[in-house]
Amino acid sequence: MMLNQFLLLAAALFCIGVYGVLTRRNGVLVLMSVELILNAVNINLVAFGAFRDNVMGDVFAVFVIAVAAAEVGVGLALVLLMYRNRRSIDFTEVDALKG
Amino acid sequence: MEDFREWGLTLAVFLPLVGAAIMMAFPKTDEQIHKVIALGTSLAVAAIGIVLLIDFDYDAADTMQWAVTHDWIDVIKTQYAVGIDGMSLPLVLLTMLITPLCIIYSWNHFPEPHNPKAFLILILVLHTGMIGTFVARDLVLFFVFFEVVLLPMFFMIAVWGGEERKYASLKFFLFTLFGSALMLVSFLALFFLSGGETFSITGLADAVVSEGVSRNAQLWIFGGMLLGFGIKVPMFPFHTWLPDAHTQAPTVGSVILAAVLLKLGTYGFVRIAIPILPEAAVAWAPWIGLLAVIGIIYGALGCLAQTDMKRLIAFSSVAHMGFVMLGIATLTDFGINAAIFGMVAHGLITGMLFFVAGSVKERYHTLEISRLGGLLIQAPRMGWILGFISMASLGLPGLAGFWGEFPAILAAYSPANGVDTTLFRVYMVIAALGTVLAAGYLLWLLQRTAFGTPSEEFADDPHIVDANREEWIAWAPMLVLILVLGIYPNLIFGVTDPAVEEGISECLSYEIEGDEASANFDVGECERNGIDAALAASGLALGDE
Amino acid sequence: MSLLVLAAESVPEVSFTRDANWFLENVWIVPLLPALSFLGILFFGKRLPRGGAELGIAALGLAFLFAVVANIAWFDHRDNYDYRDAEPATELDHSAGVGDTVLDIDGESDTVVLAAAEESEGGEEAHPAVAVLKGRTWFENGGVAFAVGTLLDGSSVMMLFVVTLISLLVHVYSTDYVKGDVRFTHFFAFLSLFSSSMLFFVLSRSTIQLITAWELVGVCSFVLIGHWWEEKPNSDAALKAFLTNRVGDIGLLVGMIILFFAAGNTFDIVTINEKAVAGEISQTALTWAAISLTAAVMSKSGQFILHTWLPDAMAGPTPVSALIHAATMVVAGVFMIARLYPVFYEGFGIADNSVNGLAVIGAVTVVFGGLLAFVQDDIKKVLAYSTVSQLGYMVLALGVGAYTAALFHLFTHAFFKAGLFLGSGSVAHSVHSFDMKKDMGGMRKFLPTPFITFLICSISLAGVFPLAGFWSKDEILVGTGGLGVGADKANGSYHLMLIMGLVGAALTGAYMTRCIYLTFFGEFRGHGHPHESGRAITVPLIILSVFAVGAGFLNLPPGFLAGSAEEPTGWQERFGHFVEPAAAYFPPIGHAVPSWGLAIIASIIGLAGPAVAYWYYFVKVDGLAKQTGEKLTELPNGITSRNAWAGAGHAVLVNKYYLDHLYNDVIVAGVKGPLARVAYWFNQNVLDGVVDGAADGAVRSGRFVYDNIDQKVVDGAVNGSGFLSSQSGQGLRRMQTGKVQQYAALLFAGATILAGIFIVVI
Amino acid sequence: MSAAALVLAETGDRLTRAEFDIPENVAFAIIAGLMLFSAVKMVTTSNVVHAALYLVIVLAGVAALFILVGSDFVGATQILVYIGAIVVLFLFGIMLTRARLGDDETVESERRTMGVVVGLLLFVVMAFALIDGYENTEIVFSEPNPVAYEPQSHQIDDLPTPVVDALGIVGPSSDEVLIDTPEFESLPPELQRRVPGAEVFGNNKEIADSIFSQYIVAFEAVSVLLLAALIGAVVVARKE
Repeated sequence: MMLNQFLLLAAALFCIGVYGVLTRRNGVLVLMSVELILNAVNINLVAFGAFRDNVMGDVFAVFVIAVAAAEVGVGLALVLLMYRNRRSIDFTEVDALKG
Repeated sequence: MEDFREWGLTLAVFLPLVGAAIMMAFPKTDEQIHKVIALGTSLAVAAIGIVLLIDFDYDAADTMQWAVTHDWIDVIKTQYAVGIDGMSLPLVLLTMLITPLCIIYSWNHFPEPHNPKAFLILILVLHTGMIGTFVARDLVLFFVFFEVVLLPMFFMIAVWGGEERKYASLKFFLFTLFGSALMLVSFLALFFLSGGETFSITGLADAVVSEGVSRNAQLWIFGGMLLGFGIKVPMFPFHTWLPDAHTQAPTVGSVILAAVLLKLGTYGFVRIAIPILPEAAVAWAPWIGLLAVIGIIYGALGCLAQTDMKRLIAFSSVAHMGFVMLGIATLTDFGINAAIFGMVAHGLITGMLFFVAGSVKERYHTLEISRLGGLLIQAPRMGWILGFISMASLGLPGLAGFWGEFPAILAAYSPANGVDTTLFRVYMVIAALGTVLAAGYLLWLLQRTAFGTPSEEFADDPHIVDANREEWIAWAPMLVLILVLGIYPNLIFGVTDPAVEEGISECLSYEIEGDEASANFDVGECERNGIDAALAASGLALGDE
Repeated sequence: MSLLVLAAESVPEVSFTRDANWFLENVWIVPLLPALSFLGILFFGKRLPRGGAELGIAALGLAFLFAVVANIAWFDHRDNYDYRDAEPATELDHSAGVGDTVLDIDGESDTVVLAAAEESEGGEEAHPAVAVLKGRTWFENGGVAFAVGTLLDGSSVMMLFVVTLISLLVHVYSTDYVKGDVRFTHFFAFLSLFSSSMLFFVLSRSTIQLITAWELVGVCSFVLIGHWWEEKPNSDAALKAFLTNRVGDIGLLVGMIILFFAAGNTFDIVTINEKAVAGEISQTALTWAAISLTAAVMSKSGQFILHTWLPDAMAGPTPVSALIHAATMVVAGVFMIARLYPVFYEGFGIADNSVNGLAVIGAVTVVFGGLLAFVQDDIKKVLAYSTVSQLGYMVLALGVGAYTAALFHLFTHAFFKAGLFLGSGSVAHSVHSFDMKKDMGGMRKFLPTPFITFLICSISLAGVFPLAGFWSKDEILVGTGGLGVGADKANGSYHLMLIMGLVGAALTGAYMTRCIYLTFFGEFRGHGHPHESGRAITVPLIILSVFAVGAGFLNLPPGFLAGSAEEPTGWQERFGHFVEPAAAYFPPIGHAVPSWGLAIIASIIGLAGPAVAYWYYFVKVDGLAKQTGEKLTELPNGITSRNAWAGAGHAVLVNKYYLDHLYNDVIVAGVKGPLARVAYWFNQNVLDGVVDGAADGAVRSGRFVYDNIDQKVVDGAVNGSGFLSSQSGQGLRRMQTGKVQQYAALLFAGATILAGIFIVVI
Repeated sequence: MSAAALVLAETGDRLTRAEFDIPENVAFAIIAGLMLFSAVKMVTTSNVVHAALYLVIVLAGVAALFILVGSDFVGATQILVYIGAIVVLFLFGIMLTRARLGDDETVESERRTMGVVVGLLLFVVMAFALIDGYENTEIVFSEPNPVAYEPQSHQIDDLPTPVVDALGIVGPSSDEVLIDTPEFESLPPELQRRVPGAEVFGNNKEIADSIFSQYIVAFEAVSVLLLAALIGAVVVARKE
């Protein structure tokens, strides 16, 4: 298998994730898009791990998964807080974004 | 003492973090404890600074002293390498001075929403980042410290700032982050192109020559650094974050921002960009110079249009940093010495201006220039101080500001080899024009805030009192330094001169008769094949030095 | 450089002496004394019984004594000292820059002989007693050490005397004048600093020291002009003074920078001058430097088109005006030209020329300033324009190569102008106003002492034989080359300058006559009861008028009463002998020999002006006033008033003198009225308009740039990074939302583009 | 051990590279197509719940890819953590924020153009860089790592009886059994597992070794991070 087929797939997923982050207004959906980006990174890590024939990539992928879990936990907590405070999780309505 | 030299710098860098960690252990309500710990920590760091000041070998200011090199991340060949030479010493000491003064200043008046614990912890973290940036000798380490500074400042503005704080902090954060992203890319490109052997600054400078990094690549890498550092400086047209950040930041935040943070950018130029990539620096110099003089004039014009005192001071920073950048753009010993002096002077003077603006705000609850007036009647000492630092800021000889401005203008008359002399002479005249505008806006500010009689709304306000004890303690050292450095500038020039000379490539400073010959000198050729080859290539007779 | 003219004393090839008199070596104490008194008054003044005034007076008194002793020491040094008697400490290669090498890095001060002098050509023993130089390293930059120290020669030692004397008298005068002022102490503190800065200036050894002192003088004037800053017009005037000076400072900075590089990386005045004289600096560099520095002189010394700040500066207390006009501020420009005279001399090609920039500026200023003085009602403004005009003389003199004459005029002018200002202050103090037409008149009855001193100083100013002004003005006119009427050996033939100078002389007498009439003669038009001033005010006035009478005898022309033009004796040319440097750093200027012819012509023209004015005011106006019993200040004139007058009863009598009246209208009023008015209008509207307009324009353009470019374009490019998005027409709120994602988009896009560039290019 | 090595081991003789790549490439194509489709749907659908379900597909695809390249442990973790925990968390999030279960116009913003431009730009640059940098690089599934996979031999005496039986070894002998032999591979997994030191499938052991030796600090840090996140989430989200 070519290394590039993994890398290009990951790149595509990454860009789709970026698109999601940039366009989604719903906080939960933005977080999901972030997950997409993280997964793209994971694919890269594992693919390179296989390419280099060692387990470093795998190990880091595991770490990324763990960190992602933490990130989602905190992120969702923030979204919940936001929802509780303003009854909306529309990112475009957050105070800090008003110039 | 030998031992202390080994870990003194490391201690200075991380002591604030230790202090911050200790403060975490105490509850938020014990405000006194937090203040004492924070002040104690910063004073301890300042004490290290004093030891450094005494122990520093001034005859060897061109070498790294108290240097430590330790393996850090082998995979990317990066090391924990810190050290101090004449170039960084003034800036490190400035940082060590400003931070305790800021803590003293805020002793009894923390801005809303109060919370001294968090505020002081942020200041201490900032402290670590700032000192670290100035002592780092490794690009990755530099970058890490450079970024460490970002977050505390973001929070300081976002939490303790004014009305528009969220917008301002976000703008500050994203602008700087954007800049540092480009900077990081540049660092990485440099690393890989120079053979991927080292991130050490001196090592990279050698590797760029020995690995023959192409001129094009150098230009792009320098461009990335220019953006990264330039945003931090800030250079026109990347300055728009600065007025917002300054206007919204709490007083102490503004002071630290003006006094130290802006210098991280200019320091990057003189420490990293120019020594590593002299050839690219020559190519970029006219553009940096152009942006610098635009910044000088533009900042001054911006000042004239302001109605808010703090915003005016912020714009004046753009103009003053323009002088610093002009000095750097000349790529000469003279200019860079002036730039470093300018950094310190601007740190002290603009820091003081922000202090006074903060105190005015605290008393009048507004900084609207048209509503102020008669400060000299209501708070005569403060009015005097404002007058004094305005004079210093407009570059009055005998006060610190002059020695940043005048030598920079002077250096522009005769920039380094390979740089167009005529162009820089035009810059010189424009920059000199900027000094008139500087006098204009500063005196105008002084006239409308300090002179005249107080407006009716404040005439009988009992809250408007003269400078109090904390303010005096915090201001006195800065005022004294402004005066002392102005009278005896050699205190800084004497230290920086050898280090700057060391940092500047011989190809830039080699003396060539005639403006045109100097401008046509091929610095790249000189870097690669030596001075003689370059002289021959430019059709010049071999130097008979 | 002219080979035709040889200096009376041939110039030795050295510039320094060593082991000079103690007072000459340690002359730095002079500026230090007032500087210490500044600090003393600032910190302890309020606690002293007399509010710090005693400190200032004591310091200035000591400084004055020191200056007197230094002057005496200098006479001795100039006449008897021969550098060859002293063992040279270090033999230095002449080509090595002085500023770089004279000083050891460790700060040991040293004065050095550069090279042995050859015997002068004529076999006549030269007096190679030259400047006394002392210094220390101030700062090192770019591997070069820069010195700070004193450069003492004839011109600076003379200035020491003038500045300390005038300043001391002003200090004394002020104890009465500003008594009871809210900021009495503060006033004295800055008076001291002002004097100190000026003393520092005249002793400067390097150009960077000159710049420093120059700016310090400017700041002190800012503070003192704006002394009563509660009133907006006062602080406006202070601002205007400072800013106009800053405009000139561009020239100063640029000029000094050019000289710095042209003379081989040195700020040292002696080195720069030596190289300029020796032709080691390119003509282009010298010309540009001279032009730039002239701009600085124009602002500082109130030369025409940058003079507008000077009358406004009258907003300050009168003693300050006296100090500014006589000794400290405005003569700094003139002194700077004298200091760097080789630069101007070579840069403008003064020798063997008939016109040059410096002379033209001076000449125009002479006439223009004189005309303006006619239409002023404010007594201090009359004097202010008079100063402008007199400074024009000095610059003119330097422009035509009459170095000694310029400094001599500076010297005499200091006394009579200080006397006039202090006298006007004394009058104004008693009537609480400066308006001659409204609040003065007949003051001679109330204030005899100020009247007499004012009269003496005015006569001196008008250049009437044998008072001080006559001698100095005559020398300047002689220096222009004299249109063939005498004046041999001048530097060129500056005919235009001579004519302008003569016109100026006539104007001077005329406006001073008007001023004296309006102030001291006629009926008292003010309110209250004016009273004679106290001793603190009258004594300085008397001292100054003594100098105004006698100072001129210090430099009698050669051949006057005794001796011949070739061999001056006694008091002849004493001033020039002591003041003009005889060193390698001074250009070989020609010394015009005065002639009786020119002196008589000049006196006639100079007296014609006051005669006409006398006739108009003392005869016509006064006569009419007595006749009508009204308090007249001018003849009612102009078309409408003439018609009204024609209708009046007494007019018939006067109609008999219709021709006289026409004459008045055409000649006196013509000069005094339309021309001066046009000039003043030009001044107030065009020039002032340009200055104000420039300031206004700067603010406007600043606002424009800020509002439109900064906030909209630059900032807008960031905020509106929604340029990628379709958000037009969504209204402000929509435009402002979602900024995080916009910023993020920008971040991604920017980083991507840059990364792309790196990938593609590298 | 990778899937390709297994194929090798099973068949016993070498296939050409193209041959043994075919099944994997086909698998990859199917998985990748599915992932891309789901990912695009995920960021475009206006139904929040659907988006979460599309995310599940993408995550599962990622897990499948992991297994495809032989990182079965990571794959398993991916499925457990992501699909098992994170997606469920998302669904809770959606529920707690009372998102509309049907199509919801408000989740979409007007900045699609911007997103598309930025995303495409990013992709073009990355693709260019990748193609430029790794044009023909193949993932070669090499022989086992000599250190970790050092063939282990056992005296028949050491082997458990069922293994001896299954291999048809009769009586004690000095013959050695190599773990990576066709004979060994032919044993049923439950018997393989009873051979001491046998590496049955994937690189779990190696990962475990790495995590608990070389990366132990990072691992501990992650555990602290998780704890901090846990506390943080509770603090942030709890009611006052």
